[in-house]
Amino acid sequence: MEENRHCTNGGKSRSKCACGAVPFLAGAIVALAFGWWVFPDMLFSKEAQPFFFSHGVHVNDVGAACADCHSFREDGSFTGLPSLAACADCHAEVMTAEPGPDATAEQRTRYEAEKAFVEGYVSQGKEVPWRAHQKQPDNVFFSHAAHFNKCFDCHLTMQGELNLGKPDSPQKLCMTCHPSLEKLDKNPPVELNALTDYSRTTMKMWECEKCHAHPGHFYNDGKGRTAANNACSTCHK
Amino acid sequence: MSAKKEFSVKWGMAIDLDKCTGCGACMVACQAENNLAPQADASNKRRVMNWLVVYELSNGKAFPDHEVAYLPRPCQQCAEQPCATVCPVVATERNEEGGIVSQVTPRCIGCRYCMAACPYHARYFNWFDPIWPKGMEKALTPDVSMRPRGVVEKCTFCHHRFMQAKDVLRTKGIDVYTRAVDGKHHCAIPENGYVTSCAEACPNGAIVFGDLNNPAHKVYQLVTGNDNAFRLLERLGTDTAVYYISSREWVRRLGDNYLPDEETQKPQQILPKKH
Amino acid sequence: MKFVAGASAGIMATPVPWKLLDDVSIWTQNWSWIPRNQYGESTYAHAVSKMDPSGVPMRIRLVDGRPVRVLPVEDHPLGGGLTALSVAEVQMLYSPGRVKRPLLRAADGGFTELDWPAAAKILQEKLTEAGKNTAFISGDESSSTNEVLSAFAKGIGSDQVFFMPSEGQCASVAARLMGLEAQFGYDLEKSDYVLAIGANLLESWGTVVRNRRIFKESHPHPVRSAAKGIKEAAPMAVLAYAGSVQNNTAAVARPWLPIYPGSEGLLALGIANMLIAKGRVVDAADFDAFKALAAKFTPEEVARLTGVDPKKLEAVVEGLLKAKAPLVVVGSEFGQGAGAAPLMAAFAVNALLGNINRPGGLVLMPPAQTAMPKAEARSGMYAKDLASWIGTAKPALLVLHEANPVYALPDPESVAAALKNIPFKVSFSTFMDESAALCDLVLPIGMGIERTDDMESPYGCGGSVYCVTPAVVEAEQDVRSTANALLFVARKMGMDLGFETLMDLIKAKAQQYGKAKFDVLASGKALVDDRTVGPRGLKLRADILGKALQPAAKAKDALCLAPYAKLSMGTAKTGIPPYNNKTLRAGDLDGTAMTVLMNAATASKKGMANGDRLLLDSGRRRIAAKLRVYEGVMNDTVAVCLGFGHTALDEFSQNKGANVMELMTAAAEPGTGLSVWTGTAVAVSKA
Amino acid sequence: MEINYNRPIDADLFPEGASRCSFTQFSLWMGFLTAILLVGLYAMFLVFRYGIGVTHLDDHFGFGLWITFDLAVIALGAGAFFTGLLRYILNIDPLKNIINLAVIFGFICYTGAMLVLVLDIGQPLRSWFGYWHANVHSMLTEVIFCITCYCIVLIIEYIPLIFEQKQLNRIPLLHHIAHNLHVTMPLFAGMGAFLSTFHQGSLGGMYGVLFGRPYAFRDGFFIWPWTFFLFVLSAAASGPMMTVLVGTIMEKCTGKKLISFDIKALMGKIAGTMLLVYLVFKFLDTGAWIMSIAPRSGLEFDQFFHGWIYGKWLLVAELLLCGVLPCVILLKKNLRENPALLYTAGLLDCAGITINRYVLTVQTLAFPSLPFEQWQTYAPNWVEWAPCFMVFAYAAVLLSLSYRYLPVFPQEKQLNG
Repeated sequence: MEENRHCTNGGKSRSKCACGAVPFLAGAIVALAFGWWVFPDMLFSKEAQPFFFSHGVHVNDVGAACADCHSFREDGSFTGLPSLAACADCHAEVMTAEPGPDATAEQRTRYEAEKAFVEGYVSQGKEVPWRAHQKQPDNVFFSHAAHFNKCFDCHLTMQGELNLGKPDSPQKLCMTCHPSLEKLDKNPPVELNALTDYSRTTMKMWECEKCHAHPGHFYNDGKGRTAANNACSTCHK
Repeated sequence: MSAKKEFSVKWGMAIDLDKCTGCGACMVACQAENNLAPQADASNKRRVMNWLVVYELSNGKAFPDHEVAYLPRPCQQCAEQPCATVCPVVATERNEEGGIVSQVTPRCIGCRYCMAACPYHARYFNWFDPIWPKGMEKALTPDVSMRPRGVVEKCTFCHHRFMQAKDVLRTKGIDVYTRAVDGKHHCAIPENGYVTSCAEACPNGAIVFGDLNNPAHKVYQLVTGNDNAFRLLERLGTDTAVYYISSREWVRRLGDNYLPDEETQKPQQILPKKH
Repeated sequence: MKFVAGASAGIMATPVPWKLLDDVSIWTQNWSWIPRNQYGESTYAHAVSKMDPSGVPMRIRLVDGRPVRVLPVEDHPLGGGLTALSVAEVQMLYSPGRVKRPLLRAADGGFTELDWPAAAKILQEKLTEAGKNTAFISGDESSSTNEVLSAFAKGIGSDQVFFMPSEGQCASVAARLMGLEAQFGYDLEKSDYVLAIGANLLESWGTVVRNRRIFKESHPHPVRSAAKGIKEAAPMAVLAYAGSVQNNTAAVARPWLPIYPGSEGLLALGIANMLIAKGRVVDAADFDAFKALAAKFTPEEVARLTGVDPKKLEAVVEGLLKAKAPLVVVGSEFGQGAGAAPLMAAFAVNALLGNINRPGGLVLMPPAQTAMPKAEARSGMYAKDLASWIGTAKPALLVLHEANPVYALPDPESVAAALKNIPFKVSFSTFMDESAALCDLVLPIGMGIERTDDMESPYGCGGSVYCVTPAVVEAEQDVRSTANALLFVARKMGMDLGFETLMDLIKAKAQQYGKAKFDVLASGKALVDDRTVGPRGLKLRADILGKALQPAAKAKDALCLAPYAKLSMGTAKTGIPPYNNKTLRAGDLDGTAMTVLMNAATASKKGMANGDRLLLDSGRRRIAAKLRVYEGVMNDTVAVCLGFGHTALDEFSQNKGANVMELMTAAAEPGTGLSVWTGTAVAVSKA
Repeated sequence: MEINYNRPIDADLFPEGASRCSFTQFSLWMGFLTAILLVGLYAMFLVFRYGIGVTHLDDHFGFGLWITFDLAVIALGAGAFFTGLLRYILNIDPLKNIINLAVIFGFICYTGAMLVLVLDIGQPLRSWFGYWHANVHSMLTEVIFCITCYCIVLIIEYIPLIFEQKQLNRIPLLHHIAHNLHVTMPLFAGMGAFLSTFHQGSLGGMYGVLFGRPYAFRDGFFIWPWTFFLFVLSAAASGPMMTVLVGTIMEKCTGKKLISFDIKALMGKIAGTMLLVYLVFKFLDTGAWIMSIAPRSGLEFDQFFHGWIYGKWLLVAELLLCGVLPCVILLKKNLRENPALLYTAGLLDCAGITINRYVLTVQTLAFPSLPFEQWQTYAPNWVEWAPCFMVFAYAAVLLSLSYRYLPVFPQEKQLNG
């Protein structure tokens, strides 16, 4: 840019500039506070489950395996959340004994929850509007079959720290990726993003790429392919 | 242009133009399978979303010597793509075993550069948001995600069926890729285990789908060394995965641009040399 | 100012802009106004398309109980793929053109909604009132619903039960006139030389999917290799086609013999003459009369009358003679209005070829069965000609079952006028078609996949076949089936038709057909019966043929009208399914204007050029169109596609061209009692 | 102080010693431009609300008026980088008298093009994917990077000029910023030249790499097709002349001499030289296209043209009428020193480049790439035109404001003294 050469009183400016720092800093602090503390709560809503559900009861007390409720279909697809019909196989009627006067609060909660379920859903034939923590976006094709079969092919047998060790139960395999919900008897609310409608725990692509783009997976398995393909269409539909 | 990727499995088609009657069943099957939205006025073909289009070909002769042929045109799934190389955001690529050119519409920014690049007009832009008549959204499949306005889409050889077929094998404990008797690696999906919606619908069997690298597959047998086979715009070097077959020379000649004194090409490089 | 600057700087160091940037992009991927994928278990059910007249077996894919796709069925005598119409059947469930609940014409001319009990009550009143002055029209030839219709009619003293005109009707009347107690069947599977005259075998004639599967099986893919010395394999069966338009069949048939529209019967007689000249005879009482008639159709005369190339015809006749199992199929290029005479001529040709009841030949199947005591036989219903009746008769009550005569009969305007004169009209219809829109009471019936129904030997099959289609989807609309509604009304009226529901009737029928269980049939199995009946008492009826098979009268500068049909454009009942107007090729429609086809020679003779706006004038009615020069059309002929010009139904069918039926007028076919409208001439001028 | 009612009310903001029209007159002019802007904004609203379907673009013509406009505007805005290069790097001092205008006009062109580009992409909210998920193989990626970076450079180059506004310059901070930016201007000029070369080239490369489109496809050097270099050269050949034309139009509008004619003639000479270089390569390229690419694609030369709309006259106009002719005028001293001829040559030069961008965009797509197809034709509708005119109006607004309030033309005082 061609300068208009008439520089005037350059010296005076310095003192004026210094006192500008206070509002500047104040602004910055307010913005930082808003951005880090207020904003996340604004973005995410907390959605409770329709009624109290305990993985712990099912796994620890009843001894159910994950696959009893979350199973593969014959065509290789995964059921995900069980249908009402699947639940009703056991819960046709309230199974928990009605808590006596000396029952614990926990027993009471369980009983009330099951009663609410049986009366509100099973007997009315109404599917439960579960709030899923881990729902795949529509543009993702996630194959449980691929992960369940292929990942463990190596990671149960390979040398080194990436060996997951022989699992003592099939649940252990599920827990490789899923949180151990059987320990959680409280249902954490599902936090939904107001803009995207995704839950807070929805994985970002970079998390998938921790494995899919892992350099260790770019070996050739002797069959002319890599172990975990990172092509777009491997996961997207 | 980046280096061409070769895969041990290469899904492809052989489309028999002597069999196609141009009925359009494949086009409708494609739309239903891939969740395309219907259009009340589909008279402007340059605004009609069709991943698969059936073109009418004429031998150019006057009645009664006139002959007509119909040419279904899915995405040609080029090994040397004019489109994927130009996409600024990697929304389309050919990077997966099987050699299908993917199209990830949630990534697409809608610049339409790929459409300008594709000489087959296989790519379509969502000029408006898709609208289904009330209730018809219930007939949408869960296999293909919906696309909003402003993104480009195209035929993916019903890629979701490939994924589903692999899952069927996996749950049965079968390896997806196996070493076959010819010592090469093939996909263990049976030949009828993964078929595109268009090929499946056609009662004339005009569209044959399978692994172009697998000698056991019909598509391999139809295109390998077949002098009646050709590909569209072969001389561009796009190395497409869609072959056409016709016993009529005028049909084959319409597959590419020819100078008046040029002979109709014999199919070159019918199969990639490397495996 | 500085505070704002500080805040701006600060905010950049928080997740706010970056998270929002990312989330906004994700938001664009999941806009709430765009449908989401709905997941669930995939299940499959078998059905037969009742929407597609060609009888297509289908496998319906349901996700979480919602039907999402129509898939083909391979192991079925009529299966092997899908047509452009049947593949859209699931989407048609949600067609905007559907009738959602019973509608009654109000005083102000509009419709008011009512419930089924009220509608049934009105129906009952009207039926009681009209009694024997009630007429029925059925648009579904292959369903047992027709038994209910005819039995009901008989119960109230009416014998006015009609089918919409079809090729099946022409064939049935032809058989009856020739003294045959049988239905024509076509053993295309085993034939090694099929000559289709007019019959658009691979698109709209008969059992289309089966025809096309047979074409696939008999035509190996063209593999040829000079290097390996592989020569192209000849097709196992030749498919030759004679017709005025290079339609979907002609596109792949070798050879195509161009002939004038409506001259199919004349060509058949010409072929008969050539066969007789080669010493072929038929064991029929009146063969000599036939021979004398055929002798008039010398090759030269046939060439003059039909426009066929004599050399090409000779080659085809030679092919037929050489073939082990030749078969000649005659039909109308647009599936209707051919009359019985061309079919009779075709029978004579097949008889001369010696292929009656032989493998790969023309099969005489036993008549369709009835299970309902008072029901009329299918051939009896076929014998009544609707096109001639509708202009003259004045019933007090008209009941339509899946029939759209106001669109599909020749000269629809006159049909509409005739309908308006009928005091009360009822339409059992899935879609609000042109006829339903004229009716006083519209009763919604479920689509094929929403109701239990059956299909008995659709025209064109090679042997008796019986299929059941169960309701694979629960209907969302308030629909019934015609048969059940009528059976209900019958009971209310104190009539006993022998069955409570259509399901009971179908079960009885299944028993009758080889003692099959309903459930087995409902799971997709077809009952096949290969029994034939002998051509005893065969008469070739030269007396009728001589009168009926005349070249169409045509003014000197008029053009022959060649309508042609595409299943993709739907039927009169369905209109164009939502996805299907995309199958129109560039130039088929120009905005709302339809294109008609002429070859360049014809166009230049008329001083017309590609893209000209034209008027087609039948003398009574005119339609506007745009000219597309297409060399696959016979000389002096203008070809027009059927299926356009809908005024009812939905936006996918409306505002597209004109209905070519407007140009046609039904004429009586001498001696057969049928009407014909294949030989129409039109004056064409620039608009 | 006595108020002089003859002075415009905003006279205190005028550059030192400059006289300007009355504020009322200026407001009327601005009002007129605002009307055009509003029509453009309405068109933008339609596009964002309903989708690009409201235009006449379609699956055959994914690129149309907007891309042509962007390419032409970016080429014609090249005066900024090229003049900057000559002024700051090659130290051709007289160009200081036009460099401000070149920078402002460049800024207008680039921001205008970006605006239209935002309209043209279907998902503008995802445009940042271009950085985050960049495909390094795509010419468009290079374009996205370079254009946005260059836009920033242009902003940096424009800022000191704004800060030199008489009143703003009294604020010491702004004064210092302006001053210090001046010192570093050669650095930015250098960056600008680098970035511009690449994105002008990449824009050309965008077409040259389309190996499925024989009308546009070109061989090249390493990864760069010849169109890459041709676009750089043609931009350098037309940008300076466009700057001259804009300056001249401003002179006509204001009725003042703003740039001395010798500067304009100098710019003309520079542009003419570049045009000559460009034309030499362009003719070679056209020859190679006809002799090599066409037959290789199984095509004859005639097949590249269709009817009147995509006829050969476009090629003749581009190369001869708008190529050779202006080149001769600009290179012959006696011809270019005739103002009328200089401006005519400038117009032809810019028109030629615009035709080049148009045919590469539209004719490439109109050409039937499949042998059984027909030529297709394309005509934009008002929704496409309106944003283009909006950019013109935006240019007029910015130029008017800059002229009125900023010291754009160093020679103004002297020439109108």
